Amino acid sequence: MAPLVTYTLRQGDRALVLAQRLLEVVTHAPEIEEDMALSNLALDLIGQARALYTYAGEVEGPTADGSVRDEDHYAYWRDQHEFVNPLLVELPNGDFAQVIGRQFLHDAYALPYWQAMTSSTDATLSAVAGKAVKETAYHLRHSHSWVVRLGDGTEESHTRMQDAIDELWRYTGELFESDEIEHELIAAGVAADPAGVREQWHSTVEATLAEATLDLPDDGPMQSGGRAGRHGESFSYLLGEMQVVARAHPGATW
Amino acid sequence: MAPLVTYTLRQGDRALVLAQRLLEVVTHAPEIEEDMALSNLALDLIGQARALYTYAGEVEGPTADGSVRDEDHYAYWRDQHEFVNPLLVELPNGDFAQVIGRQFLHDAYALPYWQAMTSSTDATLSAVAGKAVKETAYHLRHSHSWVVRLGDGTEESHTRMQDAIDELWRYTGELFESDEIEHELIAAGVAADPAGVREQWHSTVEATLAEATLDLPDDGPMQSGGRAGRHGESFSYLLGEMQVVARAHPGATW
Amino acid sequence: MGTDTTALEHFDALIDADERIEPSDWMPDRYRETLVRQIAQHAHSEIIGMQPEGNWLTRAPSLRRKAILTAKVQDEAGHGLYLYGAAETLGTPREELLDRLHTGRQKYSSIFNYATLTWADVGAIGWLVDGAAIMNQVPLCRCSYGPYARAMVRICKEESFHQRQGFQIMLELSKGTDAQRAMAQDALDRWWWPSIMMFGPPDAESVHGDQNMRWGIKRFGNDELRQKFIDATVPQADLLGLTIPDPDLHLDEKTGHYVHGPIDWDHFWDVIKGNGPASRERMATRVGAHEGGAWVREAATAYAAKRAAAAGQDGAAA
Amino acid sequence: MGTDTTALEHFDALIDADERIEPSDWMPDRYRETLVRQIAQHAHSEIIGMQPEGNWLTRAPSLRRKAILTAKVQDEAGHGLYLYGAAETLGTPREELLDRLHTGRQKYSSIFNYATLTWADVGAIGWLVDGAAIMNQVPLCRCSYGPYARAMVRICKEESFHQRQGFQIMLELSKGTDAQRAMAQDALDRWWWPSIMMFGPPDAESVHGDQNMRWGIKRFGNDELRQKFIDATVPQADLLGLTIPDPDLHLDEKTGHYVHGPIDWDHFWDVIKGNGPASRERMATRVGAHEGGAWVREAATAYAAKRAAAAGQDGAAA
Repeated sequence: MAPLVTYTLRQGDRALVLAQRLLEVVTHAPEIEEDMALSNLALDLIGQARALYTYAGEVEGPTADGSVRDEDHYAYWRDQHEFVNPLLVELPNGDFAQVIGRQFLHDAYALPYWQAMTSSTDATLSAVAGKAVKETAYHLRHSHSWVVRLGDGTEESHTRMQDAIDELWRYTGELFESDEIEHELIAAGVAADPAGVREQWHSTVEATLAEATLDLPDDGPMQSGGRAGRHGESFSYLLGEMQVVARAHPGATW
Repeated sequence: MAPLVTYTLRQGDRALVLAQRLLEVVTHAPEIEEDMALSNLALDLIGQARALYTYAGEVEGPTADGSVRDEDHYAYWRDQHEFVNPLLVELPNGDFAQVIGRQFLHDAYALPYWQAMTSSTDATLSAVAGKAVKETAYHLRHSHSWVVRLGDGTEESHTRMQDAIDELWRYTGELFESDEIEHELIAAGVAADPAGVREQWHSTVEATLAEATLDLPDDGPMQSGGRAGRHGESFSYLLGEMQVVARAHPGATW
Repeated sequence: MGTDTTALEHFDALIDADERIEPSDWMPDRYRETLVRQIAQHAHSEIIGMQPEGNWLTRAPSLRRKAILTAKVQDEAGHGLYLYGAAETLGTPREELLDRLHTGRQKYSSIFNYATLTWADVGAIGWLVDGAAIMNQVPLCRCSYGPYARAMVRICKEESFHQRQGFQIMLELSKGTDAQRAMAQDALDRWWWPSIMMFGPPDAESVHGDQNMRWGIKRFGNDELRQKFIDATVPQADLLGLTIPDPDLHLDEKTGHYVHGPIDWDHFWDVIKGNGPASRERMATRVGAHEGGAWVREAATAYAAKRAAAAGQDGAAA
Repeated sequence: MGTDTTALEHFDALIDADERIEPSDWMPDRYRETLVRQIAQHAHSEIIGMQPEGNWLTRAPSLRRKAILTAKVQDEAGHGLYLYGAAETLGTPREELLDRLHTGRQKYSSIFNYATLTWADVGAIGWLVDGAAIMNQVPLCRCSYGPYARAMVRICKEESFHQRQGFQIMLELSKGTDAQRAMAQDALDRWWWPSIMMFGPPDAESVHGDQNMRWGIKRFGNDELRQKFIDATVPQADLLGLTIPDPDLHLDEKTGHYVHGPIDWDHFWDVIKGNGPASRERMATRVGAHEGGAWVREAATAYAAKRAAAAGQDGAAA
């Protein structure tokens, strides 16, 4: 598979898998405004995934029968090992602090990522980035606010928020990994350089945690594998659920 | 579908769906002995389901291509509306009191049911009953003991156990329903008469709840529909999970 | 304004002139109570109504349908918030209204006590349930109480979009594979009667009808709205090639209206009383979310208080 | 028995004669501590080991496989209980041992910190992990400590059955569809290296080896067992038509043994330290079950106390 396809799918999968976890929370959020906010987040992420999957299909080009793989092919007809999202976004939902923590650590990465990608030499990715930057700015504002409220709220919320950040930290390293697949794309100006993104991510995270009266975790060993198709045990359940109806009706349109 | 097939599937589905719920609890039980007990329960129920599904396939007879439907056809290749278990056994797992409550109310039905079925004029069902009676006697002893321990344990366990029984009660009526499908089978001595089973069920339940210092709920409106293929919202998730691997590999053997 | 009598005369005059009553206007206690209850129960319905469709968000079979359904559920949350806002203008805060929902003192539309068993149910809900809701709600856009009428205008606009999307789902299914067509027919079989029950019992048996009519809270009778809905929907079912599960349903050539079979009102009252297939689950999810989220709301309140205190000190120091 | 010296002489004599030490025998403190730790960690391994396979109980793709896997997981629970029982004969109650597991003071076999990603992993675990475990455990059937040796005899019998079942799963997959064969190969790719690491680091680096050998707690060195396992397993992989993911693996014609490539011992120590793919999840599930079930165990205790009190009163009254 061409590096550009894998790279594009990594971003698309990151968005879709995160959206899927958020959709599980809808009707279970602590207040109606959060049901709205999380579904809005999910809607934006689904939109990003659709654009990226469509592009991946175009880059992969026609299959044996002449058709081009569409967005639904990537969402519903790939298997576990073909999904290349980072592990962070597939983590099962815990309490609201964990949901917000995951979102914040993600958004603090996604904003500088998409900002950098507005300068991508790939016109399609750059266009996707243009829209995603606006959306992600809102997402980050929302998740940042909640991290601060929970970190500097009550003793209980502070503990839960700190625990969440501490548990999630080991999944953040993977966001900034790069491999041979990405090196040539970075060199060609197609892909954002993770090092630059990481700097901004760290700066945002450090400032927010400080404002939230939370401790910044030390970097320890990082979990990895999602970007190479090696997921955690919860992922096959997520995928099974997401794909069950589509796969029960091969060839059907909806 | 011949009444005997539907009737047999009702018992098979009752066993398999209950086993599936129990398997979800394994490694999450309050003590290792319960992980063992619940997996043992599940194993017995799976065995009953296998015998009943095999029989249903024989009674249904060869399909268009001459093959007979096997146990895996019924477990993995039927859809939601074709499963005809009572709603009680498909209820999602709650706390341990709910798991035990569901088990007890089921076992108190299943023992007199299988005892009556040892006299079935259908030789296969009677043979299945012979084995099931022994197993179910152990199951009932186990669930009865836990109802008593939890009912007459601590204040917390008493409350949880009472809440569980109260919530589950509305699902017990369906166990004793009969319809046209069953009337002729009852008349022919194939099927146990639910009225007689209900009497013994009620007697067991009344005695156990009393011993457990729990209140016997009043009969209110009863939930129904499972035996006609109309399930609750959690059932499609249960089925999706149970069937996902088999359905991903049509025609494969394992 | 002088005496209560003058206030009542003024109120009646507004009503008679089909003008809007606003929050600052005097209004009879019964008018206020009736509206709080009706608006709140409408809001509760939007919130609870997120659940049956929310049940299919993770499993929507195409990304486009997933997006559309997500937007719909999000809209429903928004509708709930508008309506709680409208009810709050009558003096009762949202927290109190939610408490009445959680303790069963206020209800929500019984239609949401049914289970969504397949993807086709999502289509059926959009087509039939939103269709019936629109029938009920369009007249409320001219409700006498201003904030409610204006909320309804916004809601009706979005809801007709939802209804079209639901019908689109059904159309795709009915033109699709045998399995898809069967799924659509099965959903119609299960949602038809509950949907026509949404208009409530026959007018002859309705309790509050007259007073609410006089106050411009209710514009049309139950039977009239039900008939309107059935007349609009039967041709849509024909277009879909699906069969409405009413063997007595037929067109009365003389009146031009569809005559339907007997409605099982015992079942209707049974579900109202809390015995619907998903009644317990709807409340358990709602109350569970609320109680489970208490620590979050407490944190938000505590944080806001800290910020206010800090601002107060800053103000004092400045 | 006279002095400690005589007791030690008696102990050493039993050891030298390859006879069993029983609970009532005197034993050096270090011998007791070493055994408690080893037996307990073996028990913990059985209990934690239920999780990776338990992960596929609900999704087993045939009823026969579902039943076999359920029986296997049940056996593992049983093994854990036998082993806690054996450890308890040395004076430490199960509750204390579980507490050491839950707080990280005692460990469990690192192999269970890997994730089971597909159905084929269930086959790979039975084939490779149980296979390696059997290599480690058969010698323990002649361990000097009686209760441990006897527990191991029971366990080994059941575990060889499990290993055969695991191999059967792999055989069916490798003879099956392309997708099944790919699933089997992928599972082998992920489980091979962790399985051969189950024998522990090279003997040259092992800390406690010598003393444990002298006490009949350990019979063979790590490298020897690892070699034995690889020699047995490579032909099995050939039979399955699967490729072991070691490009350096080859048969040394002279010795008749398979030579393997370098093992990533850094990764091994990293996982031991708690950074395995599923390390956090294994502990979270175990501790979660234990803490979540506290109210149940308290109830059982309270009930037993009530019954005992009632029996005491009955006895007094009689």
